[in-house]
Amino acid sequence: MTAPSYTRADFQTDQEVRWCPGCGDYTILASVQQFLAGLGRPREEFVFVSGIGCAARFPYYMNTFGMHSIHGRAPAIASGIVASRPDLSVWVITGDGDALSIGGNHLIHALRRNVDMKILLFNNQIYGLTKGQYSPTSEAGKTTKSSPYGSIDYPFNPVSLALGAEATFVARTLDMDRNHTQGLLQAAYEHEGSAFIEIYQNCNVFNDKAFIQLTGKEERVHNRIDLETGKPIVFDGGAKAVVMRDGQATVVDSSTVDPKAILVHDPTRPDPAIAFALSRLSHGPYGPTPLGIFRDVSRPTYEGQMHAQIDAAKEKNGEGDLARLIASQGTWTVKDPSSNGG
Amino acid sequence: MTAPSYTRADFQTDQEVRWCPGCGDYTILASVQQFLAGLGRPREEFVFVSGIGCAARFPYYMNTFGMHSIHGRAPAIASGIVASRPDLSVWVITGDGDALSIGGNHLIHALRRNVDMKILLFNNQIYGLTKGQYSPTSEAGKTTKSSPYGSIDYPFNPVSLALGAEATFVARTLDMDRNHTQGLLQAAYEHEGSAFIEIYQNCNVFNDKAFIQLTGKEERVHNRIDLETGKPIVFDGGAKAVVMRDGQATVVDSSTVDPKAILVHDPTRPDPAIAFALSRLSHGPYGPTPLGIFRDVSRPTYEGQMHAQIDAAKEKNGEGDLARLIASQGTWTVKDPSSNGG
Amino acid sequence: MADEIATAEPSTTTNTETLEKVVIRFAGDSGDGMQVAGSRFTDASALFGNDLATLPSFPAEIRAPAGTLPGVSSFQVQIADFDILTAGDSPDCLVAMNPAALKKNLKDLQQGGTLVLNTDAFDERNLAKAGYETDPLEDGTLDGYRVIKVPMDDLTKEAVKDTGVSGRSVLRSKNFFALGLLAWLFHRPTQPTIDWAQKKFARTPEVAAANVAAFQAGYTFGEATESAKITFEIKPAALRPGTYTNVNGNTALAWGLIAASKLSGLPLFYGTYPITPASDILHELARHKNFGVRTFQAEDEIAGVGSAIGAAFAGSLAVTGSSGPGIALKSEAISLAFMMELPLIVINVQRGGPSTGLPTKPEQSDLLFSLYGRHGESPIPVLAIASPSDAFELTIEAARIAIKYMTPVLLLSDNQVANGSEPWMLPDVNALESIDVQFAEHPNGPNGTFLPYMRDIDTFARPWAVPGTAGLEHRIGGLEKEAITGNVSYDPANHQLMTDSRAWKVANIVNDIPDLEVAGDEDAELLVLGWGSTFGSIRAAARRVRLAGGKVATLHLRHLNPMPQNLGEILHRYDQILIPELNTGQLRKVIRAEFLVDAKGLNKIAGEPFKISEITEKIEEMTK
Amino acid sequence: MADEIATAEPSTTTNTETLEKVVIRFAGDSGDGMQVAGSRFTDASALFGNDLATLPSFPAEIRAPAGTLPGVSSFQVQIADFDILTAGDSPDCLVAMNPAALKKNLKDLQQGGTLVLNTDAFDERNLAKAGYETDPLEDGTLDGYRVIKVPMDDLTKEAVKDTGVSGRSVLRSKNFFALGLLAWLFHRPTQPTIDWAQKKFARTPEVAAANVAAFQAGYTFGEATESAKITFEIKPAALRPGTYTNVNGNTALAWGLIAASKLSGLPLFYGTYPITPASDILHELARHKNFGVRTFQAEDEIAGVGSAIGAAFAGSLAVTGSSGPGIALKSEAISLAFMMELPLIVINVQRGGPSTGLPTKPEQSDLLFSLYGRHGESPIPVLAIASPSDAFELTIEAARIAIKYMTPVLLLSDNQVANGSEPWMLPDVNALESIDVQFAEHPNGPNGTFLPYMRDIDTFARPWAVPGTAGLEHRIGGLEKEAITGNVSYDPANHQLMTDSRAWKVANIVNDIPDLEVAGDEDAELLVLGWGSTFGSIRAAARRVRLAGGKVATLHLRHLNPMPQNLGEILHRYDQILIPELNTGQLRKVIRAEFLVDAKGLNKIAGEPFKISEITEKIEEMTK
Ligand SMILES: Cc1ncc(C[n+]2csc(CCOP(=O)(O)OP(=O)(O)O)c2C)c(N)n1
Ligand SMILES: Cc1ncc(C[n+]2csc(CCOP(=O)(O)OP(=O)(O)O)c2C)c(N)n1
Ligand code: SF4
Ligand code: SF4
Ligand SMILES: [Mg+2]
Ligand SMILES: [Mg+2]
Repeated sequence: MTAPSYTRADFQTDQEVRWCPGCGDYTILASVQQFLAGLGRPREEFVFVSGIGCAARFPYYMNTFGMHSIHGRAPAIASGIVASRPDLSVWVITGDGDALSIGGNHLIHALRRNVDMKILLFNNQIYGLTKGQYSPTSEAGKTTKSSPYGSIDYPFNPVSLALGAEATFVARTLDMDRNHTQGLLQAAYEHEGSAFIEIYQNCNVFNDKAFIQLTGKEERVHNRIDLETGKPIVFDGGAKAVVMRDGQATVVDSSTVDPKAILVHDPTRPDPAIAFALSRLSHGPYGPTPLGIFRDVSRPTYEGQMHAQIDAAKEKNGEGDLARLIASQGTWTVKDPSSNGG
Repeated sequence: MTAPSYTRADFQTDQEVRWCPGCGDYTILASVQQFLAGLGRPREEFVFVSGIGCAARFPYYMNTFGMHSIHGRAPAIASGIVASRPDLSVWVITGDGDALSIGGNHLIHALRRNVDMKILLFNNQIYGLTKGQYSPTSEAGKTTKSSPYGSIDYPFNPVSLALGAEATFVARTLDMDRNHTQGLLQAAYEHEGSAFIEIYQNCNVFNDKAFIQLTGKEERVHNRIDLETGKPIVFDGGAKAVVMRDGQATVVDSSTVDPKAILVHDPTRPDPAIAFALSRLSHGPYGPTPLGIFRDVSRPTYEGQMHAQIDAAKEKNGEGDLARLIASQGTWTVKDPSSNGG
Repeated sequence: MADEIATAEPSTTTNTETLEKVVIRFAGDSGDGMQVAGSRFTDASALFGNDLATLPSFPAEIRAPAGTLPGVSSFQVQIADFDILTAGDSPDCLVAMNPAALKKNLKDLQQGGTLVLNTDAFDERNLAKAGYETDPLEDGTLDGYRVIKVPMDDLTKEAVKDTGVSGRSVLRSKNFFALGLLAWLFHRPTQPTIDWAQKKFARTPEVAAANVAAFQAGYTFGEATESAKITFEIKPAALRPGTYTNVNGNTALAWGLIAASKLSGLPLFYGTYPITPASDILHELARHKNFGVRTFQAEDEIAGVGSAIGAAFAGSLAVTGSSGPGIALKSEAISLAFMMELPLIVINVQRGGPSTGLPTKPEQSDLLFSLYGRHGESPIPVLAIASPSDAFELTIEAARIAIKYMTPVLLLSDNQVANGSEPWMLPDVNALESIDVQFAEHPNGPNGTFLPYMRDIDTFARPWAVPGTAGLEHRIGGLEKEAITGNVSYDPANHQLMTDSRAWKVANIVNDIPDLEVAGDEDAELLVLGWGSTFGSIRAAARRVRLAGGKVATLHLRHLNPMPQNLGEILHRYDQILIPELNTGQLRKVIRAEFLVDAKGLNKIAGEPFKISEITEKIEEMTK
Repeated sequence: MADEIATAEPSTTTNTETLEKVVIRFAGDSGDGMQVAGSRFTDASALFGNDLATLPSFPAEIRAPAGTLPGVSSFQVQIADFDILTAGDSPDCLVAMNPAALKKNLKDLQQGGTLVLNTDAFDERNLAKAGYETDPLEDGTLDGYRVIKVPMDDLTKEAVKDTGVSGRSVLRSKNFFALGLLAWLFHRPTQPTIDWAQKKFARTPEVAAANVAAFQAGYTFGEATESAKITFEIKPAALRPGTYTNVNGNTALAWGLIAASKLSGLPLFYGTYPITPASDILHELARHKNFGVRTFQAEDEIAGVGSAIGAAFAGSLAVTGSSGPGIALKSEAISLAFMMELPLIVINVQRGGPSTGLPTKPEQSDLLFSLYGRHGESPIPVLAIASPSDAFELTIEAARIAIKYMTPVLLLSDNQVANGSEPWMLPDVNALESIDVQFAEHPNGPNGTFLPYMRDIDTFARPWAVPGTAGLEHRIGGLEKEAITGNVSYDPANHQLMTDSRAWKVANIVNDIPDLEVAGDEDAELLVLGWGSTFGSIRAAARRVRLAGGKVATLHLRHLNPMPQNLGEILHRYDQILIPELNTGQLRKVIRAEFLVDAKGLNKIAGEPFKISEITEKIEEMTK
């Protein structure tokens, strides 16, 4: 059969989208729909699984198979889908609370197992759906409904956490930047195994302008560090560069260093040390912050190995035979007394 | 009052210790009891909290306050104890399944919040209490009761995970090496905030000799990398050294490098990048593996900030007044008709 | 200060109708500030001295686009000159700020009721969004109602033009215009609202000014306009003498916790994870750090209850709270607390289920889950709050039981209690009975040993020995404990003994529970038994039946486990028993199993409270 | 091959006593291999044709030090020449490999029973560890028993000296020595054990040889020794003709899942997290990948059930399993599966509770938790396995219900069913009724739309549309769904309708449940009602009562929700109803609430099954 040709509309549902006007989720939805339409892969082969949160409403708006599950559990549910049907393209949509607070454990385990799911974390650094409490990515000191005196939690760096959890693909992008987002979606889609993308997403109701340093006309020029494979890491219109200075990623004035000293970005390094070092350039979108692919390495997928073992077992022992199985512990026969057995 | 002088026996209980003969847990118990006795701090100020597992039986054998709670939740429970009583010394005893499988989320959150608890993870790379299934630290391919065809899970590196979770103190030691263990206990005890110590612990029944590379007479000479603050990282009797080679910790023949190029260990670096790089030298005790303190930095503790806010609030608004509180939303009075109010 | 409140200025029009009670519903877009308008109207009425009850209704957690039906937010209040029990079935007056609000609420408006409309919102787009093919203002939809059409947008713009607000902010004062109009229509005192606005927006004087201006404009529009001749007045209610405040259940519950902390002298620890409709308890507590309150926003509900268990072990007044889905996650840990016999309050603000269900709707479907929702034999005390103002007292009661008997206690609330409000006569805080706490201080066993499971002979509670107390070092945990020593024990007889002891301890709490008193006609044939938030509807229904000459008795349970001693005796006195519940008959199951009486049920699971009429009809059907 | 089994060689001694049944308990240190000895003895007896039932008893999960009381592990088996129902109350013969084993088990031994002791283990240290002040071999403790003293260590060493085993391994064959001795004492066939040892240790021939040598040495020691004159023989039982195997409940359950996978044509997915006593189901399933079984050892129980829900959505036969504490954690997710109406089997192998409780002991205390352990109105089908051999069939039944009605199903087992074993007549696998699965293939709505909540008119089940099916793209979730379309809906009437529909769907399953049949005396005054693993004890007790001339009827429930249609009618036929349960009366509560009958309870929570005598006494008390 020939690949279907889709437009974005083919991935839209009849459900009216219920996010606040101006919410960054709209833009991400558009990016994802546009990207899938471009793939030309049959719609029915996509499954979107989410937990609970504003972000998690996402599947209702995708004309694919979908599940709006319970808070934090999407990666676990997706693992079952992938293990059962490795032929599907499974996507997890989650928020910073859903993925990193209640769902943190499922996230890190899905990543280490390298189950083939694409995880899009909409990080708005707030609990949106429950109307504005601080989240595991909110900056320390943030005052919210639940922290009127300022939050005393030190936030996670989602990229660092994913790398520490043995993730094979880790990236970061921005809701507003559709092209950049779609570029990463493509890379994640091509990656075999779990892919983790942190998407900075503006919650204009409870945490507006959280990403202004990366979205503001002036600010972004100075703060957006694009990680481009094979290219030296420079930003601020070339004025600034990133070098590895005894093991730590460091921002320097380009003028002050030998261009050869500038770190050339390579997400495929087997050792995640440099990717991790890069993730420490920022601890939130408050200054120079890297966007792009931090890590992209290959490792056998969970479902791949699972089915390889099943095939090998069938190969070796033949298709399971139920009668043989239930007799496998030894049997004895009671003869019908009437029949003349001894 | 003068500091009490204790012997190890003062920290032993009347409960007979019920681990398998030869279990590494015995040695760790001895180390901890000896260490506490040495501190001369009143016994009643210690609380040991554990989850479920062989390791988790630990509190029953410590003559202090203790709780043998439920599987995976010890860090959460300890958080409540510390927040309520910052004056106590709270210790979490956990296993690789308890801490990294079911309890993974509580662990990483306790670490990022920097709640003042000392977490001792007895890593035997197996589920002991449930009689031998693979754990999140078991090597890939391991055959166990639950993985007769070999495990297909890619294991965590507990040190990397802790560093990715913003831990302020991360270290690794070995059950057999009592002095080394007690050295780390001392450092953890002095550290303000959460301290995470991975202790390689031999389960001689279900996973014997898992750490032979670090315990075996010959093997350990070649494989044990001691991280000593302020010293260049060398091992194998000086034959081998660790250098940072463009951002990655690398093992080299000492002879081939300028001694000045050898990485001098400093766990207090604010940026965890190098600590993380060191954690990648090994992914399990199968070859050269660093032992010692990877990271030890200071950050305000959770309970410290919590109580500071409370004190500040009392300072500012005075001790809470219940009558004022319940009238704070505005009141009106219904007069007794009989009384001659207007 | 409350008594100095100015009462409503004398109405300028002659034709004033005096009502005993009136039900008003403010409805508009989420962005229209209807909750604020409703609360202000309510407070003004409260300060004026009416009795009242409110019921807000939010859109589901997600924010829907402006102008759409899902985006409609409303606030209903009943005010009266006598003591009422609910926010009323159907409004006498409906304020609809846009077509969607009209569409969604008109069906509830009383025939001949008053309708206040913001005509400026009735344009093509909004009509379409609301799903109106034709304009309801024109097509006769509104026949049979008294309609007051007001171009609120324009009038508000006009009113605030000199106050310095601009752009988007201008129309934000719309709700105050509506409020002013209603203040006039119902003879509400104006000062409280003006004072509130000035205080609330002190930091942005222009906003304060704009709101006040809009409010006054609305009021004068009322006086001026021809379209409204009749106004209404509702005289103050003869409530029991005392000082009152208007409070919702979540706030009263939070205050109850703070009070229990004061009364016990124990620091309050609240370990929780946000969830609708329980989050506001966290928000309220977090504001009062000067009471020494420790709030811990955990990574999930399991950590929430876990941290509370730790706090309890460490000697705090430990509390965790959530709603259905979160309580389910806490189940295993609650069972641990039960085994370790530590004091712990578990709050469940019920919402519509199963699963994520209807997060913003009231329902009582967690009763059996509360009684039996743990593995093994783990009966824990269960209390249920009857109304917003009941929350304060019952919360203190929960704390008292938890501490006295060293046990986790489940405290049930629901969306209606949590967000509904009513006047609450402030208790004399100095008269509140203190909660007696006795931490173990000395070894209680032979030669200096400490026996953590040596029970008190009266309460069967074990001693509470907190870390830091020399000589009381001990270990507890989730494995079965040996009686007295608390050591791990697998002995068969011991397991039987401990299972019985735990059950007996909880059953024994009955001695602290006052006998129930039947309300209404002692000698009626029918007894209506209720629990939790149906209190108001049941009492109001019974009252109605009796005013109509019928006979009926009512009984309300706040203690679900153990249940009051005289319950069985009372039940057996009546020929018929009716149990109205916002579930499929959960209390009914318990009552039937316990007392073998053929209790009948009136059950509703529609994400909304009973209408009084639904109960009266059932009562009449059973008694005719 | 089974029929070619050699029967026991003719006994050499003349004085052979023939018994109808005998109860034997092997007891020793965890390290002594008593479970192996017991199982071998059992299998030999099974192959010989006796009916039998076994009950192993492990020490709690922790490994206790050698020689101590907590370290004692035992295995009890009853063999008989007729069909028996339990492993027996108290042993006729006890094998005690060390003092601790003797201390812990002697009290259960029948007066005059046979005691086989390993005298080599009775040294100072071991006696002290077991808490014996004086040597029981000397101090008269053993008076009144027939004692067979055997220096097993020495004799085993002697026996294996030429087999090549050395060091620690030598004494590992001790259990085979004991086994040989008992084979002689009870006329067991020797070949099966020898074959087994050779097959099992094929990879280590010296171990195989050692075990066989020890076994034969034990047998000859029996023949030679003077200390034992009388031997016993138990004739084969006249079981229903057929081929049998000896199976425990966990294994039979795992096989039932594999069978259901075959019968439905759906790949089996088992998402779980290890926990005693459910882990062995995972271990068994993981071995059979050639059946296409997918086992997922998740990070916790929530992920276990979560992954299973995903697998169900993706079209697998989805199963999750755990025990009490783990089931508690799954509660929220089970509620999700119920709301999404996906087929899911949830296995709860019950253990002693609450909290961590007694992990290795049997108990039935999760019934109410199974019925009501979820927030909101979420009634799900509940089945309970009656005995080890019942597990296979009932597991298939659970799968059938889950798939046909698109619902999660709770399948209850317990420690006794899971680890106990009994002969099971192998079914003809080709005769097993296939499980009909109909995945939706085409849009079912107007103009090509798919309506995921359009219910089947008969079963009320919604269609199962798996990803990958073109045209059936749809979204489901935990928020209340609109009937038919499955869209999110907050409409009051819809919530009522959907709540009723879900409840009705489950209640409707009753039509697939065969009517109950009373066993025993139809016309008795007393009916004994049971559920789950008490089946054997209740039936055996009733049999005893009737042999003694009493009258009693019994009834057993395997379906707890919905319950069989004719249950009420049957209950009302009897004057008295007795419900024995290993809990505080959970089924009793349900029966009383449902049928308003004054059922009485016999309740025990001692971490062990009922003794038949406990039930007979209660029956006699009630009927005299
Ligand atoms: C078990 C459970 N706990 C809590 C909640 C309440 N809740 C729903 S979404 C949410 C957090 C939302 O934050 P996030 O994941 O960042 O998503 P966002 O709304 O910001 O997109 C919470 C606490 C729930 N629905 N279920
Ligand atoms: C909720 C729950 N799930 C599962 C279990 C069963 N369980 C007890 S300990 C354990 C894992 C033990 O492994 P680890 O944490 O490594 O400790 P170890 O025994 O190896 O010291 C498991 C799965 C339990 N007790 N409770
Ligand atoms: S609350 Fe924030 S995240 Fe949620 S929909 Fe509104 S803007 Fe978006
Ligand atoms: S099973 Fe392993 S970890 Fe557990 S006590 Fe025995 S040796 Fe130690
Ligand atoms: Mg968020
Ligand atoms: Mg372990």
